[in-house]
Order: sequence, then C-alpha cells, then structure tokens
Amino acid sequence: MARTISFSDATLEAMREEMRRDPTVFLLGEDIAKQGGIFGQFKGLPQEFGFDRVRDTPISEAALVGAGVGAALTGCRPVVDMHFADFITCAMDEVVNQAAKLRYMFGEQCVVPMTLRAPDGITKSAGSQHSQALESWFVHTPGLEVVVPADAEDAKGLLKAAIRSDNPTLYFEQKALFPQKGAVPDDDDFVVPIGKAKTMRDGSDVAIVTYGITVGRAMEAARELEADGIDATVLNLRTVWPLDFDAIVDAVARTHRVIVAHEAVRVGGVGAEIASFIGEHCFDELDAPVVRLGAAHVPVPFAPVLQEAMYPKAPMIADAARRLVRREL
Amino acid sequence: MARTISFSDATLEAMREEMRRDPTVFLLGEDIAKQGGIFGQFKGLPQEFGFDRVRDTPISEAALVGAGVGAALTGCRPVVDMHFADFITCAMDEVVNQAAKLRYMFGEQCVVPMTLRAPDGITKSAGSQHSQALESWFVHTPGLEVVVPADAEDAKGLLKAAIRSDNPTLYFEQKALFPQKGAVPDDDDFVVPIGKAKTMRDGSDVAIVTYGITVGRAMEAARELEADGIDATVLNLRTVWPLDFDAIVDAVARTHRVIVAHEAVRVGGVGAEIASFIGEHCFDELDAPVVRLGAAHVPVPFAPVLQEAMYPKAPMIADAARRLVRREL
Amino acid sequence: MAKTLPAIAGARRDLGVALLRMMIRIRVLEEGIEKHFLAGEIPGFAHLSIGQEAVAAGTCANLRADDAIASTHRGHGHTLAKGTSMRGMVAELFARSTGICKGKGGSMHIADFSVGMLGANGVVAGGFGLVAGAALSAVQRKTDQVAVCFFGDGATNRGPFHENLNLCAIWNLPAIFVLENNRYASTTSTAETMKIADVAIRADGYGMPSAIVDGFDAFAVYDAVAAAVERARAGGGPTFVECKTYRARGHFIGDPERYREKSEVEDVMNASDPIVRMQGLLGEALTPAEFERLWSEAREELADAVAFARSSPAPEREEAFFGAYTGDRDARNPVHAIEVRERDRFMPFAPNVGPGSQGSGH
Amino acid sequence: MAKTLPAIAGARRDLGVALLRMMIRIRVLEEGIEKHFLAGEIPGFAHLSIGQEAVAAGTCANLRADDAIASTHRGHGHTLAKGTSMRGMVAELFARSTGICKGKGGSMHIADFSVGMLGANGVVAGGFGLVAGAALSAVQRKTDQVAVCFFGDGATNRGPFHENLNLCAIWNLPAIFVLENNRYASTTSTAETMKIADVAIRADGYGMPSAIVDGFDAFAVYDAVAAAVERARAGGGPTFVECKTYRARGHFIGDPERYREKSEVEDVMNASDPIVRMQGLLGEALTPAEFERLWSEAREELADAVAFARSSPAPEREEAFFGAYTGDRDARNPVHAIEVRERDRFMPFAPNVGPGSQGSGH
Ligand SMILES: Cc1ncc(C[n+]2csc(CCOP(=O)(O)OP(=O)(O)O)c2C)c(N)n1
Ligand SMILES: Cc1ncc(C[n+]2csc(CCOP(=O)(O)OP(=O)(O)O)c2C)c(N)n1
Ligand SMILES: [Mg+2]
Ligand SMILES: [Mg+2]
Repeated sequence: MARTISFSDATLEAMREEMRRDPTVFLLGEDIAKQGGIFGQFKGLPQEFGFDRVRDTPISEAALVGAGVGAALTGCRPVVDMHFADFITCAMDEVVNQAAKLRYMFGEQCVVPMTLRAPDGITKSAGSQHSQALESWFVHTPGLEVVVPADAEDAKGLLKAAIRSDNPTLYFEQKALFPQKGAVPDDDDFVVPIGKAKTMRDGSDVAIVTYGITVGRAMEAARELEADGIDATVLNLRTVWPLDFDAIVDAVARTHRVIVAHEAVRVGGVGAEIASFIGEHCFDELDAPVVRLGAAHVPVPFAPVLQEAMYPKAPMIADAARRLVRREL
Repeated sequence: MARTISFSDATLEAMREEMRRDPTVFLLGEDIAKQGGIFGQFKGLPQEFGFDRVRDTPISEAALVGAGVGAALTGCRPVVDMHFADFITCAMDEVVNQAAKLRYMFGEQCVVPMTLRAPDGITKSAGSQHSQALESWFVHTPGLEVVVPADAEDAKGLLKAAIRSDNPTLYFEQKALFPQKGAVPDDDDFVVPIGKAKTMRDGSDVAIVTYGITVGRAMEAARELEADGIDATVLNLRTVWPLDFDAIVDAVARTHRVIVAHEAVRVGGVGAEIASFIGEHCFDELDAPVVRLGAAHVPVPFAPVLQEAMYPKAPMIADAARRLVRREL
Repeated sequence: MAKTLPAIAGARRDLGVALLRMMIRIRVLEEGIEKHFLAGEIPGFAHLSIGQEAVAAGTCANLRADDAIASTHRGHGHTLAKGTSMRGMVAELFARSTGICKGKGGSMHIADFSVGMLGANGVVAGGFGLVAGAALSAVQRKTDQVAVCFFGDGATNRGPFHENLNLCAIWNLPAIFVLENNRYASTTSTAETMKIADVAIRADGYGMPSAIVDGFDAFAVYDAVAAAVERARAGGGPTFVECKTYRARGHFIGDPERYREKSEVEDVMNASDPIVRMQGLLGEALTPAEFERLWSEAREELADAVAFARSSPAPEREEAFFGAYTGDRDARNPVHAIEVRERDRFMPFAPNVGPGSQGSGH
Repeated sequence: MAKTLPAIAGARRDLGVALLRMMIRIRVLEEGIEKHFLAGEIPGFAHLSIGQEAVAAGTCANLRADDAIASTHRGHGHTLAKGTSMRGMVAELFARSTGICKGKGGSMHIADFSVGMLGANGVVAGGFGLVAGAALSAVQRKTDQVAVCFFGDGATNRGPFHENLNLCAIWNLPAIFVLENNRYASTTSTAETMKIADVAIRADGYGMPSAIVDGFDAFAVYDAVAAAVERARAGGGPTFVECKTYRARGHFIGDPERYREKSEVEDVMNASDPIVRMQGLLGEALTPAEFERLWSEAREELADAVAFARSSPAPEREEAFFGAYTGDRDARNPVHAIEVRERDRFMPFAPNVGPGSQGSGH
C-alpha cells in the first residue's frame, strides 16, 4: 500500500514517526514551531510533541549545531533545521571540526547521532545567499553522511534513516521539491538505506547519474530522448556519501556512456568525485568521456532570466546525452 | 640574481614589500605582532610598519574576516591571518556568502581585494583539528581565487600576487614548508601570476599533477623513478582556482598517463576536479586511468604512526607511477 | 493630540520636514513594492520596514555620502535614506538590467557604492563585519569617515554581533550600531530569544557607550545618532543606539502572521506611526498643503521609477556568466576563459524559460 | 604567613585535603608531561595549566560521574579532576594504543566518556555548544544532570560564547560556565582584547547570574560552583563563574614568552600558588608528613602511568583507516568498504616513516 503525498508532508511523516518511536528525538530551529516552518514542513509537530521537543530558537546557528552535537553525545538524537542550507556556513566549525571528527579522534568512545536538515537549491529568485547546494563540501569531510532525497519516497525514507543513523548526517532537502507529490509506502518502518542508490529507469544507451531535484529533470530528459530512440538509464544516488560505487560501476557497465548531473556548481562538485571514480575504475568500459553537468561557476543571480540560464535542466541534459551518444563531443 | 631563503622568510619579504608599496595593505591576526607569529612569519613587521598596520586581535575569526571584507570594500587591501586553516570554519559565512559573492550580486559595483592566509596541512601530530587542507571547498565556491605555494619562490610570488589581486584570494601555506629553504629572485616586483602552473620537471612517461607540499614529494618520487628508467613530468599548479587547464592538457598530451596528487582528502578533493576535467577534455589522449592520490577518508590522527600512514608521500607516488606505466592498475 | 504641541521653528523645523519627506518617500516606495510584488512584477523575497521609517531617516540624515552603511534584508528604507535613487532601486527589484545591481541582487542584496551603501544582506548579522571593516578602513586610511550598521533584535543573538562590537570597542573604531528593535525576529518574539528588556545592556559587555531611543520619533533617532557620529569622527569610538520600533507588516510580503494579533499592529501604528508622529511634532510649522505635497511628490517619484523599471529590459542571459571576478571579459581573463570554455560545452542549451522567468516580465 | 590562620576541621578539612590532593596530582602530572614532552616522548602540542589547578579541582569536586564537562586545549587538570586515570591520559599523550583515545586524540583532543568528560578541544570556544547540548539533553531526558564548560578569557571573544550562553539562559538549562581568566590568550593580554575589567559583566547581557571568585582558592571555587550546581539541578538555570587565575607556564610547552616578564610569573606564584594557598588554609589540620605523602603518592601514580605508557605499543598503522564512522569493520559497512577498496589501491605503499614518527617512540 502506498499513498501520494507531498515531499514536505513526507518529511513531516518521517519526523512524526521517529519522534513517536524515540523520545530522545527532538527538533531545533528558527521559526519552526509557532508557524510550522517556512515550507510548512513542521506543521502540527509542537501540538503533538510539545514545544520542548520542537523548539523555536534564537538566530544562533553555531549554537544550534553545537548544542545538537552536545545533545547527540549525551543520549539524544537531535534534528537541527538550518532554515536555509546557506547558513550551514554560520556553524561550519561545529559541523566539520566537532560533529565529523569527535568519534574518530576520541577513539570511538562516542557516537554523534545528529541530523542536520538543510533546505537548499535554486528557486524563485532567492538570490546568491539563499540558493546554494553545498553537499560537495561535506563529501570531502570524513565523518559525515550526506543524503539528498529526489522525491517524496526518498524524503521520508532518507530522513528516517538519517535520524536513526549513529553518524552525523546532513539531509539536503531541495526547496523546489517541497510541494511536489509522490508515492510513499504505508509502513512506519520504511527507511531508505543510507549508501544505496536507486535505478529509476533502465536504459542501455547512456546512464544519467544524478541526485536530488536533478533526478526529475533527468527523467524528463530520458522521456525526451526516447523520442530520438535513445534509451537512458537514470540512477538516483539518494546518498552522496557514502556513494553507492557498486551501483555506479554497474550503470557504466550497462551503458558505456555516462552523464553526471547536479544543480550544485559543476566545478568541484560531487560530479567530479563520481566522474573521476568512473575514470579510475571503469576506464576500459567507457566509450566516451564522462560528461559533467552542473551550475556555472558564478553565484546564483536574482533575475529569473539569469537564474534559469546557469544550471542544468532537462533540455540541457537531453542535449548532452544526444551529443554523447552521437560522439559529438 | 636570486637568494636562498626559507619559505617563511619568503612570505615575510612579500609582506614587507607589499606593505611598503601600498599603504592600504595591513595585517590582522591572532598573536602575529607581539611574538611574530607561530612560525615567525611576521617577525619585524610591526617594528617597521607599526602596530596599527600589524594588528594582534581577539580570538574572533568571524570578525577578522568580516572586517577584512568591509575594509576591502572601502579602499584597503587587508591580509587576514587565520592562524590555522582549520579555523576558516569559524568565518565561513564571511568567506563564502560575503567575500565571494558581493562583487557578482552587486552587479560589479565593488571589488574585494582581501587575502586570507591559511597555514594548513599535516605535520607534527597536531591532530584532527589542526591539520586539514581545505582548498577544495573554495574551488567549489565561485568568486574566490585559491593559491597553494610549493616552495619559497611560490610563497613570495603568490603572496604578492594575492595581495595585488582585486579578487578575494585564499593563500594556503603549508605549515611543514615554513622552514624549507629555496631560491627567490631578487626583484621587488617579482610576482607569480595567479592561474599559471609551472613545469618543475619535464618527462615523457607519466605526468604528476600536483601542488603545495606534494610537489616536493612528487619531485622526490620522480628522482626515484629515474632509477627505474621512468621519466616523469611534475606539474606544480601553484593556483588551484582558476586552474591552469592549458598546462594540464599539455602535460597529458606529452605523457598520456597522469597521477593527480595532494595532501588533502582524496574524496572530493581538487584532484577530482582535475581528473574529471582530463577525462572530459583529453579522453583520447589517455593510455591509462588518471590516478588520484590524497589523504584517506578519515580525520588526521594524532599518533605519528597513524598520521604518517594516511596521506601520500614520495614512495606512494612513485609506486603509483610505476604501476601506471606498467599498466598494473 | 500631538497637534497641540508648540510649533517647531528654524533649522529644527527644516530638519523635521526633511525627515518627514524621507519617511514619506520610504512609505510610498514600500507600499509600491508591496503592490507590485503582489502583482507578480517583483520576483524573490521582499521585507518591508513600514513603521520603522524614522530609524532610517533619522540615522542617515547625519551621514555624508562618503560615510558607509551596511543594511539588512529589510533595507529599502536605509538604501533610499542613504541616497540611492528610486529608479535604480525599483528597476533592481523588478530584476531589470538598469537596476542598481544590474538585476543580480534584488531586494535582499541591493547595494549602492556610489553613496556608501555597502549592501542589504541576505544573511542576518552579515553587516557587522562589513561595518567593522569600513570603520577600520577609515582609521587605516586616516579619514574622518564613519560607518553605520543597521540590524535587528534577532541579529543580536548571532556570534558576529558579539565579535564585531567587541572589536570596534577595543580599537575605538568610528562605527555606530543602530539597532532596530521591532520586537520580532520573523515569527519569534524577542522576549523568547533573550531574557533582557533592553538589548543595549549587551554593549556594556564591550565597554561601549549606548543610548536607548524612541524609534518612532525621527528627531530622537537623529539626535542620538548625531552625538554618536560626532564622537566617532572625533576618534571617540563606537556607540550603540537601540531604537524601539515596530514592524507594521509581515516579516516578508505574504507572511500569514500567525504569531501576533492584528490588533497589536493596529494599536502600535495608531499610537506611534512615525509619519503621523513627526507631523504632530511639526504642528503649525507644516501646513496641510505642504504635508500633502510631500505625499504627491513621493507618489510621482515612485510612478516615474516604476515606469522606468517597466520600460527597462531584463538582463541578457549572457550576463549570468559574468561578474564573479574582476578583469576584462574576453579570453585574456583566465577565470573567464575557463567559464566560457566550460559554458560553451552545454550552457547554450539551457532554455530561457523556467518557473521564475515569468517574473522577469518577458 | 597563611600558616597562622585558624585550622579547619571536620568535613571542611576533608574537602580541603581532597582538593589539595587533586591539585597536587594535577601539578605532578603536568610537570611530568613537561619533562617527557621535552624529552621527545610526547608528540604534538601540550598546554599546561600549572597555576590554575584550583579551578579544575574546586569545580569537579561538585560533580557526579554522570555530569558532563567540556574542556579546552589546556585540559589535563579538568580531565584528571573529572576522574580519568593517569594511565589512560599519559598513554594517550604518549600516542599509545592503550591511550584513552587509542592514540588518535592526544593532549588537545583527550576525552573520557566513561566519566562524562566530553573532550579537550583544539578549537577555542569549541566546548560551549557541547555543554549547551549536554545540558539540553539532560532536560530532554528529564534527568538532574548538569554540564560544566571550562573556557579561557580569550574564548569569551568568540561568537559561540555569545550564542550558547544566551541559549542556555533563555531555556534555563543546567549549565555552569567556569571561566579560567588567566590574564592571557596565548601571547595576548586580556586587557588588549576587551575593555572590561570583569568578563562576568557579559553574563548580564544574557540575564544569567554570575559570580567572581579568587581562582587560586580551591575552596572559593568549590563554594561558587556548589551553589551553581545546586541551582542548576533544581531547574534554576545556568550560572557564570569567573575565576581569576594565572597561567604559570608558557602558552604551550616551548613558548618563548616574550609577551611578559619572568618576574610577573614569579610574583604571582609566590603570592598565590593554589597548592601553597590550600596548605596554608588547612594550617594545623594537615601535618607536614600528610602533605608530603600527597606528593609522594602522586609521584608514584605518575611513575606507574609513565611505565604503563612506555610499555604500551603504538597503534597499528591499520587503525588509521578505522573509526570515523560507526558500524562493524568488515565490508558490510559501506563506508568502510569504500575506504578499504580505495586504500588498497595505494595506501599499503605509504611508508611507516616520516618526520613525526620518531615521536611515536619506535
Ligand atoms: C544567518 C541567518 N539565519 C537565519 C536567516 C533567516 N531570517 C531572515 S530574517 C530573519 C529574522 C531577523 O530578525 P531581526 O534581526 O530582528 O530583523 P527584522 O526581520 O526584525 O527586521 C531570519 C531568521 C537568515 N537570513 N540568516
Ligand atoms: C578558533 C580558534 N582560534 C585560535 C586558536 C589558536 N589558539 C589556541 S589557544 C589560544 C589562546 C586561548 O586563550 P584562552 O581562551 O584565554 O585560554 P588559555 O590558553 O589562556 O587557557 C589560541 C588563540 C584556536 N585553537 N581556535
Ligand atoms: Mg526584529
Ligand atoms: Mg587565557
């Protein structure tokens, strides 16, 4: 049995189920309780769990994440909402030098079961300081798990998995996905395992390896490509660290042509890790260069016409695939 | 004419020359003036330029970088010492959301000629929170320039270039290099252009593309390889953003086998950007996979035996080169 | 009732009229922004300062064009009061190429370096460092410029507030910290995020002098900031000025405002609307006709600005790829060269359409 | 001269002896660390708290094993006082596999979760968030645990100090903030980095009660923290305790100390050495023989710990690649599987030698 709900309601269900399941789970964030969050993603939680487990906080990102780490070290499973992913920068020491390193440098005496929720990505002319996708930094930071849901099912299953994980986990939820509806299994114990990708579509001509909101754009491109007789695989990574390298190798072996696409800046993005891994491990499998698509190397501009010009959407992905298959690169 | 001086004295000369040349250049940092800096890299500066231009500050990294941005916007060329690169995390918003973005999002009304000095890298069991190499994050952040000197010549020429640059520039100076001596040209106007790599050694069998302290390790490996009749090119990138893509393409064309090596964590490192760029642009030139070497995906441990086991040094680079040339990968 | 006060004369009267004119211009501009935002002509987010105009007007009336200010996400008033043209502002909010930031910034990232306006900031507390730096820069360059930081009550709970106020205090920097305490940070009442009645007490922790003023009274704000500016120019160091004010609109345009009663807003504005307050203080010194003219002039200025914005083109798509770095735009600029090379591989195929692009007016 | 004070009896006397014993153990441990560091047996950095022992001893004597503390880079005293064994500490500093952190942490990153010691911290002000979180955790889990944050004067200029103290204040969290104001942050005198005489005034900005105590007097520290702990356990919220103390050694072992006169150090220690102070306060209540025994016991404990460390093996190189994530260590742990796969490509060729590895005692 499955129901069709919005991405944002899927995160809400995940929170509700995990907070019922485990009394040590609680939420910290700015403007989450009284008004239910900017995207309504916390609606009703304080009413069910109380304002002690769903706390409106001061504008103190460093303290929220720092306190999240401290609570995680001492028997709780805090979920900290970053309001916008861009503000992780205000708590970077707490994420990178504390959360990520404590278990290792203390000789595995402790765990840090903290989840950071980071609404991110490009939408509605939010501008340079409210549109970033920063997952790549954290893939480069040992000690962290990083997940990026692509749809309602991922949203629910990955958030539950993140909360249950004993490792500090960054949950990047793309703002433009919140209203999108999708099917979600009717099972309180449904989780999406961290570290496992999902094949959304199986095709033999080209593999589009992607994650988050770009999965939908890749599916749209794949439908477009069908018309041209090009059959594309779409691999939804779901987790960007630890990457599901086996699924990636498998997709390459089945198609021999690969596009890696994400909304984050292309230079130094997660796509670079994936493309170079493929180059290292699938060298003889490749019929053509691995093509990386991502945002241009500029901040995200305000004007809609500029904003829409600088990150990859379906037509760009489809065109890259066509040229890749036709060896026009 | 050239003189042989230490890396640390080379940075000192660069500071002195640029402060003499431009009265708007000044230094902010913790414990830099009274005692000359942890590595003696500021010795004598306050005596020549006064404690107003070489300021000891409170432990307030966010304010130091924030004030650096504000001063840069209003006619100065501040140089901010981060004490240890790890503490950039305490000023990440100021670097990423302010310094990097202001020029673009304000429609090029302003420039941000700020230099951040970030002593980084693995040495002397400093442990997880004092050993990181974080340049990859900033390559992924549009609006910043990122340089990593490999020797005394680079140290002086790149610091002078960074101070003169109108873009915010991160200058990663690896702590283990400070005492190392090298030749520096006798010319007050000697600068190393940002965005240009330097071929340290020209060989036809394999190219080792690297930067910073790993350049010396690559040169050591190259000498070792000579004995085995393997002739290696060593490319010192000097700047990791903007990358000198032309020099990289050229090195690939001359060798057809490439190793990319750095001390930073391999996963998601600058090597991933370089290796995937090579895969995209030099696909038909490659006789073998591009091999990436970097630190293991763990924080840097304290115990010397552990620390020394987890990042690439000459023997590892040489071994990778041998196996690459012999197609043993 | 304020009308019964004795009339104000001479220079004080002229100041009052100037402050009133500025507050009316801000009010008219923001009511226009609200209207055009709701009409879909302004993309992104917009935060209005209606009710807080006395702070922007009273503060900036003390500043020279070469003094600096740093603003917030709620910065329209500060920007106009510092001297930016309505045309440049409205065109920017309309995302046009003629905008003061070429359409790349918008309401949350508007700046005008020609008048020392270092920018609105999408990051709460983002302005503290910029102002500390501008003030430090004035000292390093040996000028008598000052720098003013506008910020909200919520911003005072962030670390950069603490670090930068302390830095300015120990170095006696010519900075003025103007707090707009409007009782709320988004949906959260200030009473919930700090245990203190007056934020000004925090200045004591830096050894920084402070003043608390009625933020609805533009004269009171002007006088407090005048003293602070005088001290700063004379090398006497920074001052903290807490202005008790109120946000009469939602946090952003479209805010459901479930966190407060409508009546609270009405009560405050009925009692304290800074424009009505100033009209009352001026009393006989300002005729109804003069008062009316201030409004009509402001409305004309806005109408002209909106017409200008509407008739201006959206930016060229190509613009998206330029401007992150300095240097000329051709291949001689290495950074740009890379951008162009990479972009030409795929960007040309990015369609010029998308959810937001309706908003661009095309 | 303190000797002429009236003797202390009963429980107070026993407390005094316990505090003295702890201070002597800390002093002996740190003099040992200094010696073995200079002998090259301890790699990395080490920061000594000699002169500040009364703060660690007086504070931790109020705590239960299930209460939490967060420490600093100068954390040997806090760690020992919270109950960690000298063996575990010395073996860790010697980078041995038997160290409390398996040799992965060292002096700057030592922790002992078995006694609620959440870690020294290489990041100044890194402990504030951990303590706010531990205190919040106690509230969420409905226990009466408290959390204590040790920090220096320099740390109070960082943003996380501000944000976390405010957070603890508004939520009445059971946290105690124990400031070791030792007059310096590395080479920088506190007078240069803040304009205030007492840091405690900053607590007023959060509506947090505070106390200022003589940090050389372990009784004074004990009593102030006792009151704070009692209030915190009772749900009365956080307290700020400023301990006026002094760092008798360099910032780190090897510090040239150009920023102060040798005589300053001697004067302070002659007047205020916390061990001498407590001996004086105990007066007749402690015989010279008993006093001597405290020293000899501590020396034996250290000798045993050093012998233990020396006889312990360094960690296996293999250990470097484990422990960043939870999960079993075989290939079923996806993260580990990747690490192993990647490592096996090249890591085996990393030589087990290098600049630092001499320090490992091999
Ligand atoms: C660092 C950061 N955290 C959170 C936000 C989201 N945010 C934008 S405005 C705002 C409230 C600011 O309140 P205040 O400082 O009092 O200014 P006001 O809106 O009342 O003018 C918040 C939480 C942000 N922009 N930046
Ligand atoms: C965020 C950060 N900035 C700078 C440093 C370098 N540093 C280590 S200790 C120290 C001085 C700390 O002074 P204080 O807080 O007074 O503690 P004390 O050393 O006096 O015990 C500094 C600047 C650091 N470790 N972390
Ligand atoms: Mg407010
Ligand atoms: Mg100190």
